[in-house]
Amino acid sequence: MSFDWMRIPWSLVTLFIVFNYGLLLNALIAKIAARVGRRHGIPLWQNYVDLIKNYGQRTTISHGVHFYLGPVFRLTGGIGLLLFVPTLYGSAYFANLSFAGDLILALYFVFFGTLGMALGAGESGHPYAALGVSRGLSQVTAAELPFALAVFAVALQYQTLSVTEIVAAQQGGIHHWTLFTNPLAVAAAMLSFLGSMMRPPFDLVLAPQEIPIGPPTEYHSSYLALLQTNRAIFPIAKVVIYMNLFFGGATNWPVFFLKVFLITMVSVVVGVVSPRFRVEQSIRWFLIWAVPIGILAILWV
Amino acid sequence: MKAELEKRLVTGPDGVEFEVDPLRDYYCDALPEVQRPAYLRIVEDLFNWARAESIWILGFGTGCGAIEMRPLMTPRFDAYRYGIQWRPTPRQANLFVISGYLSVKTLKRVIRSYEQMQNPKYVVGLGSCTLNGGMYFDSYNTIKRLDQYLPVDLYITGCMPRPEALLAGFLELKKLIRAGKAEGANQYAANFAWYKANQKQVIHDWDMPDYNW
Amino acid sequence: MPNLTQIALATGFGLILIGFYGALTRRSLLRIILAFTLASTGVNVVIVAIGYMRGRTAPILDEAVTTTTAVGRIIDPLPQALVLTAIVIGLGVTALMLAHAYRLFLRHGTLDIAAFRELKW
Amino acid sequence: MPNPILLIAVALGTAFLLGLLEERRRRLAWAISLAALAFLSWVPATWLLALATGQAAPVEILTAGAPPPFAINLRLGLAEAALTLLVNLTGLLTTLYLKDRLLDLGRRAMAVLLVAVMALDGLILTRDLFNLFVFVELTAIATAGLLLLSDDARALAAGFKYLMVAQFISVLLLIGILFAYHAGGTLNLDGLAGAPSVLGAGQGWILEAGGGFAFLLMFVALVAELKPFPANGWALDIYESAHPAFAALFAAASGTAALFAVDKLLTIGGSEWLGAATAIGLATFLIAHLCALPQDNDRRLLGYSSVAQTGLVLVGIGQRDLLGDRYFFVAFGLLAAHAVAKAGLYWLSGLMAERGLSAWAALRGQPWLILAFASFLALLTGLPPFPGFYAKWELIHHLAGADRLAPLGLILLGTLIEAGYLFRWFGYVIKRPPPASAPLPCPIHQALPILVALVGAWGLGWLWGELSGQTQLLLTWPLAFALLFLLLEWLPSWVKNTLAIAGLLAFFAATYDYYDPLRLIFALIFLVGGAIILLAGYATSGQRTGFYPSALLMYAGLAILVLAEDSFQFFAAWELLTIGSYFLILRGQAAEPHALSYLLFSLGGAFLLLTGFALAAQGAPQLALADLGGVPASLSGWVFVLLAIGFMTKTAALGLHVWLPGAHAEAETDVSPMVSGILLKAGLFGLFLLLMHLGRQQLYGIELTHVILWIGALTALFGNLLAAFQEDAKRLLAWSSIGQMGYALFGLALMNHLGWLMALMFVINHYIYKSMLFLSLGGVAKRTGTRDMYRMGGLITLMPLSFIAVLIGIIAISGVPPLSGFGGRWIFYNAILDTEARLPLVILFFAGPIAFLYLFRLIHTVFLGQLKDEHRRVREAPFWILLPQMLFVALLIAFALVPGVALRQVDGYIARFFPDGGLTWDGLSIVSHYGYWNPVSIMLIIGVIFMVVFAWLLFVNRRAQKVKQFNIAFAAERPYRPETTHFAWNFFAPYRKALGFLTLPLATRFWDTLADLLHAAGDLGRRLYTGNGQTYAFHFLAFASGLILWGLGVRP
Amino acid sequence: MPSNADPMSLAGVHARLQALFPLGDLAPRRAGLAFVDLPATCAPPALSHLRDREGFGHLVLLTAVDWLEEELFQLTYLVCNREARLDLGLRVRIPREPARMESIHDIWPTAATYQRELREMFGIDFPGSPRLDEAFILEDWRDIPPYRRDFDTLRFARENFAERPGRETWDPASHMRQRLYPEANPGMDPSVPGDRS
Repeated sequence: MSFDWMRIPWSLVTLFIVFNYGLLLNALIAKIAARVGRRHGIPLWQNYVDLIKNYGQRTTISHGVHFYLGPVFRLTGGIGLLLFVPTLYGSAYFANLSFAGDLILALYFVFFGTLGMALGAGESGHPYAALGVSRGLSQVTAAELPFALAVFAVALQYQTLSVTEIVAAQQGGIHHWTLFTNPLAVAAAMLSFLGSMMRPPFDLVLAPQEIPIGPPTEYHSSYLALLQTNRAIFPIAKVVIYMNLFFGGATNWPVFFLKVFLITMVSVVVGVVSPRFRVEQSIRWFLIWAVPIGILAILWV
Repeated sequence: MKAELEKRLVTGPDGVEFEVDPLRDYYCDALPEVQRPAYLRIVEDLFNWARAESIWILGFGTGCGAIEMRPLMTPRFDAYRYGIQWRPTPRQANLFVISGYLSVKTLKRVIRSYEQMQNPKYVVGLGSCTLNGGMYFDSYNTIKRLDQYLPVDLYITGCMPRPEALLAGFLELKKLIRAGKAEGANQYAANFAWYKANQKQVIHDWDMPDYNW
Repeated sequence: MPNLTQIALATGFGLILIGFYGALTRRSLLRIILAFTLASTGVNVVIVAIGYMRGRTAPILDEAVTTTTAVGRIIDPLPQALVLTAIVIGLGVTALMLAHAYRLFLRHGTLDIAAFRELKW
Repeated sequence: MPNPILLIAVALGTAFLLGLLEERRRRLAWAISLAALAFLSWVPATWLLALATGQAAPVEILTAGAPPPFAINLRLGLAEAALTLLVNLTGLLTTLYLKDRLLDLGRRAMAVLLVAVMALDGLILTRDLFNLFVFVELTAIATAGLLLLSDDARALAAGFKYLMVAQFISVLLLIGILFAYHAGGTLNLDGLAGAPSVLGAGQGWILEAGGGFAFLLMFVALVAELKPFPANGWALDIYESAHPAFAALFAAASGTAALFAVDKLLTIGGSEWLGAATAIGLATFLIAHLCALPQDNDRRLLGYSSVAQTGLVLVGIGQRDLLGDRYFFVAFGLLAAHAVAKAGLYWLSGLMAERGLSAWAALRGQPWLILAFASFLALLTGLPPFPGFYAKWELIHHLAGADRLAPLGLILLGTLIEAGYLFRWFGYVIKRPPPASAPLPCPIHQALPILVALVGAWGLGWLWGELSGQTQLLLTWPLAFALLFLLLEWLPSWVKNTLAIAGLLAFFAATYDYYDPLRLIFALIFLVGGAIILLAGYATSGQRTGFYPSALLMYAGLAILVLAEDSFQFFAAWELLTIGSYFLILRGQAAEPHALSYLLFSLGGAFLLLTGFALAAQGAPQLALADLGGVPASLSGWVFVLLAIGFMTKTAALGLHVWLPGAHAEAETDVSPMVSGILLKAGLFGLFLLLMHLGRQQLYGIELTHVILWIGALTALFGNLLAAFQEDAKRLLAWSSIGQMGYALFGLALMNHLGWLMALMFVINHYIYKSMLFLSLGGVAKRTGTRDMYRMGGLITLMPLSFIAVLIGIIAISGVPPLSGFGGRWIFYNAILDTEARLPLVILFFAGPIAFLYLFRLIHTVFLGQLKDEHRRVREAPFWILLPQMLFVALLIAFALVPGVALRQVDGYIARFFPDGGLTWDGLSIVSHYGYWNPVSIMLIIGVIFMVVFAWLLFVNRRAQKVKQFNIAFAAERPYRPETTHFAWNFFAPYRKALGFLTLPLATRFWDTLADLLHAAGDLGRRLYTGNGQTYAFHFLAFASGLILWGLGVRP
Repeated sequence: MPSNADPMSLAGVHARLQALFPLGDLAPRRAGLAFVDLPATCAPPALSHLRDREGFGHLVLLTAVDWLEEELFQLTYLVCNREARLDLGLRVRIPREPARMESIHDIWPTAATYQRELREMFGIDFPGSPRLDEAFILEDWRDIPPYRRDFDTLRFARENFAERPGRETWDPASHMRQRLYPEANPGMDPSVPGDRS
């Protein structure tokens, strides 16, 4: 695979589009959640303002080298995840850097950001940070299992690990989507999607009411700005993977925006109305409900 | 001085004996400096606009006014419309609302939280107790004038101001910030010694570093 | 009338069994040693009884039994020779057991076999 | 050549000559008896040499000048020469050892000693039954007499009990001989053997009236001399109370003579008695070992052991018809091993003041005595390179060939139990505090016999190597090199370390072209990897006695393992590396119980391997590994199961894993990486060979590789899960090794191209990062003085290099993209797409993310979080421990960037077994049937993105204020103390609440109860010996009558 | 109010208690609430008797009153019988100078906090009460206990705390009357600050 340099500017364009879309989407979701509580909700551009304000803060403190690098790992994880997976199927420009690795790379690259951030939070010396990471890791291990099973089922179904080929197999009409050809896998994946999106009922780790917002307790000003940038990009990147695997990918930007919005709304709709699980309850919930569906998925293929 | 803060001799695992002084070893003892605004005027205006539009209040209710802040989160008053939200840690907050009478014991915690906030930070005093001691003017335990101990940007009068008054106050604060006149942090850093003297005059057992990073 | 060898064999084996019975049931060391001597004498009787052949004489070559006619007239000489060594060996072992019994008595002050049980398990 | 009759004449003459000397000339008397015994040893030595080299034929000694029926004849053949040499040599050394005792007892004792030796020689040489009886009685009297040499007053009672049983034996023997004479017509053994009978040749006399009964009586009497199971109370009392030198003579010499007597008897008795002899031997062997378990008196324990070994030789004798011409090699191998070891151990016991097992810790004062002690234990348990090993190998192979699986199994079980209590004793000697009494007195006249025994042991080892027809172990380069270090102990440790590293690398270079690609990788890890870890050896100063011989013994085993062509070399290498690694682990501070459990599991596994190889060889002496596949279908299932379980004990699969956490955690800083990084791969190498040759196997319809698949998956899950709950850093790493081995096992059992490639990736990866992690945590533990993670914390600023090593390690283990762990996971995903076994995958998917738990816990609790007061002045780990870590970091990154270097040839090699499903290596990216992976570009992209974002953060956040550990937003309060603000204890509490039920220690409980049962059985068994002489007599009669009843039943 | 014949009424309780301890007479305040005086030494036994025998299972409060003139502290233990909805206040008088009272934390553990507060605010010592001398509200307080009547809070406030000049106090009633009906009472300019009494 020769490395043509044109991919870089185009992937930066994708990054820019997705970053802005992320900020607006988060604001929109926050407004929807507010409107559910009959509140007016934040203005749509509020995320931009928060970002500029955090970048504009004049002083920062640093607990050590790895504390300093924590957000860098996190953002690299977010950007990397986005760029390793083709955003638009079929377009030569928006296939990003997906030549480097296939689905497995995306699956394991999710942990790169988490691990770096966890170490940074650990070095802050704050017990809440470590407690938050321990809760986060425990929850993620249980949440990852059904997703891994679903991904394996899909790989088995299409007999390939390359994301592009999976999306190619789903083109040509809605009935080709994995949603319909392999519903069990999609069900398991969506249940695990709820777990990884840090929204109730699984938002114990970052909830302000719990121990103050878990791992990023000690992060502030420009560190927090990096984390906010990542919070715009990382969920979208994850949703892109779900879209490509289960919902037929996107051939052009409008379809992309629509699908990403709808997939995200699944976790929003569930999140807005449900209480919060304790960690062992969420582990048990995943192992009792999501994993059997995943097992059925790989057996059924 | 509390037991855990006294100097003590400790023998390391390899038998080397050395002295541990908690106040020197556990805390950074640097003093705050005045942070000058951005080079370009326009950049500073942009930042000021952003700071005005996104005010993150520290969740630290000191007096009876804290209960007045709760309605701001409800649909009736909804402060989120103005870009205002509440952050649990002082690190990520830039507005400290002293909502009511401030006892000496709470003042000590307020100072520690205030100093843990990052540079452009603002203080709003609610109610008459922060202005001039209010109905506790003769109390042995509450401070009578807030701006002696912390650089206050804005007072919202009333015993206790209603949520509408709070919103009006916040809008007023936005104007101040956008005008660039809300430099309480630099003021605190500039005459740090004076503030610290006042604080220590009231708080006797000062078992913390002078500036709590 | 059972012939002589059967009587001798019976007495020999009887003596052996009595000896074994005595060795197994009596608690005193001396009685045990005595029982063993009984058994060894029983064995000697059996040895001699085996060599006996009816109508033959003792294997002593003298003028009555010359070397040439001896082979037909004397009983089998081998067991009788062996019994001599067996008796001597029996004597040696019994002497040694008596010495042991004496030293044990000096040390423990008792002859009861059940008393010497320091070495067990 | 000296006339053999001199053996009897000189001994008897000297005995009476001593009588002529005055009482006070004792030193002269002692010298004379020494000279006599020396001559007595020289005679059979010359004969043995002549007979062995064929210059002389076995000679008949006609005492009265007339042929047998009319006189007694003695024979001196090869066997008799060897046995008399053994007896006389032991006599000589015992007299030397008893110098003080003999000098104050006077010449009569010396005379009795000479008579005893003469009687034993006579017992061996005589071919006449009555003469046999006379010498038996003489031995009895001499033994009772010599018992009084002991300064232990209880010897009197033992002597009396012995005499009582001797009386019974003499009665039965005498009657038996007479009736045999009556039936067979002659007293001569050869006469009886050849006596014609109306029913055909051979043991015709037995068919005569009374013949069978006579033989039965003789058989019972002589077997009773061998201390069979119910009737050996008296023997144990003798062993416990006699003077150790005499006990040595009793065990080595009289045991040998009695065994040869039974052997001669059996030649005239016909083959159906061999079964009886084997049965008695086995019963004695097993029950004596069981009863030895709860012993804590050293001499009584040695008594039980010698009774058991005599039983084993009896089993050897019982199998003479099966062994054919190898009979003498096997029987005398077992006998010689027992005699030399027992004599040596009793002589050692003579040096000790107290009788407790841990009192022997005084041995640590003299390192060469520890070597002697270890050699004798190895001699007894039949470990290479001693004769017992070769003998047992032949015996097991013949038994397997003849499908006699019950005795085979029982022998191995008994040997395992014996290894248990002997090496537990060795653990006491190395680890328990020595008694307060004066340092070990070791005068020359007591040291010499032990030295001779030691030299004899190794000499016999060499001799048996030559005679065995297999590869002579001692002459193989690796083992010789390892033993060389025994001599170099006086050098400083850094010299020895350099030598060891040079040796390993030189051996690898020398044998480079013998390896096929698969073996090359394992050789690389064993030898070059071992050399890298040995670098950490420079960190310790001083002489480090005992480390280098054991380490190189392990590496020798590994080197031979990789080069092994046939099953003998493979098994010998397996046992060598087991012993070497046992001695290595034992060096750990509190490693004694764990090292013992490691040894027992490994030896158990090794014995399963032995049985597997024996079954596969079907009677042939050894089996070339190449045609392991040629095993007939009926056997291949069982061979597969046996070998697989054997190898899985070494890779600590679930159920057989209980030894690993303790062994790896308690070992020394630089031993843990060796044992964990390298040794586990020996098991995997074995499994590779097994699956390569035997492939898929069925047993009762169950697909065996499928079972291994499940075991691998479950091991991975439980290994990772339990690692997350450990509080001790090194135990966490040990459990993680179990998890990683589960992954490798799973890869292997997938039985497809990529599965094996994944297993190999794990082999390489696991070696690199596990050695790195063990070294770095060992360095941290050395500096902070503790291994509990909650006691450490905040060491990132003080030990940055260790932090980097651990960081790279955990990134690699977790499989996060840039590093080589991800390569393993990528190949794993491609591999599982091909198989149809889906369910174990679920468990493995769940095990994957759990790895994150314990990895984060490890690095957070040790390096991040709050720095404790006592660790504020901790220095970085020593340079020599850091150097290997940095090497490993470089290795890991290189392996992550260009995995092709290591994997390309192996990929081709595996293609021979699984042609389809391989990888194509074009340019930088690796393409499989399902996906593609481009390691270099991934690393590049991540690096670029990281640098850009880092630059952006640097630009935005230039002047960050460096703060210290208590500057945290702690709810406006001042944190109390570092210990109370460092979150490390019970790190995954919610996980324990959710999945705690999975961590019940079921396997540990199972093995513990098994061990307790064995001890209880032993304790129950030894209650039989009540100490009452009459009870012993009754036991003897019960044994005799039982045997007679059984004998009457079997007579045709 | 049933007479003392009814066992459940306070009078009944008082009567029964009278038999055991030298009580003062009952001072009923309202239906279900009455106070009674008793000597300091009898308070703890009386309290445990009330709790175990009479069903007064809830210690509502323990407070003190400073009778500066009589040199006395009056401690009031208010206990409540939930089922019968009866509240009984035991008043105890202790001398002011060696202000010491037996601790009742073993009867009611909650009393320890009350006693700690009384220790800090009044300086009454309750030997044996857990964590008695730990700072409660006033950290490192160097003056005499502030709740004592001989402590002048106004003077203390003026000395220790910075005041903001120009503070005025208006009587709210007249101020509002002036604001609402300025014409009804001329001459009183609401904005003019009245001096503080």
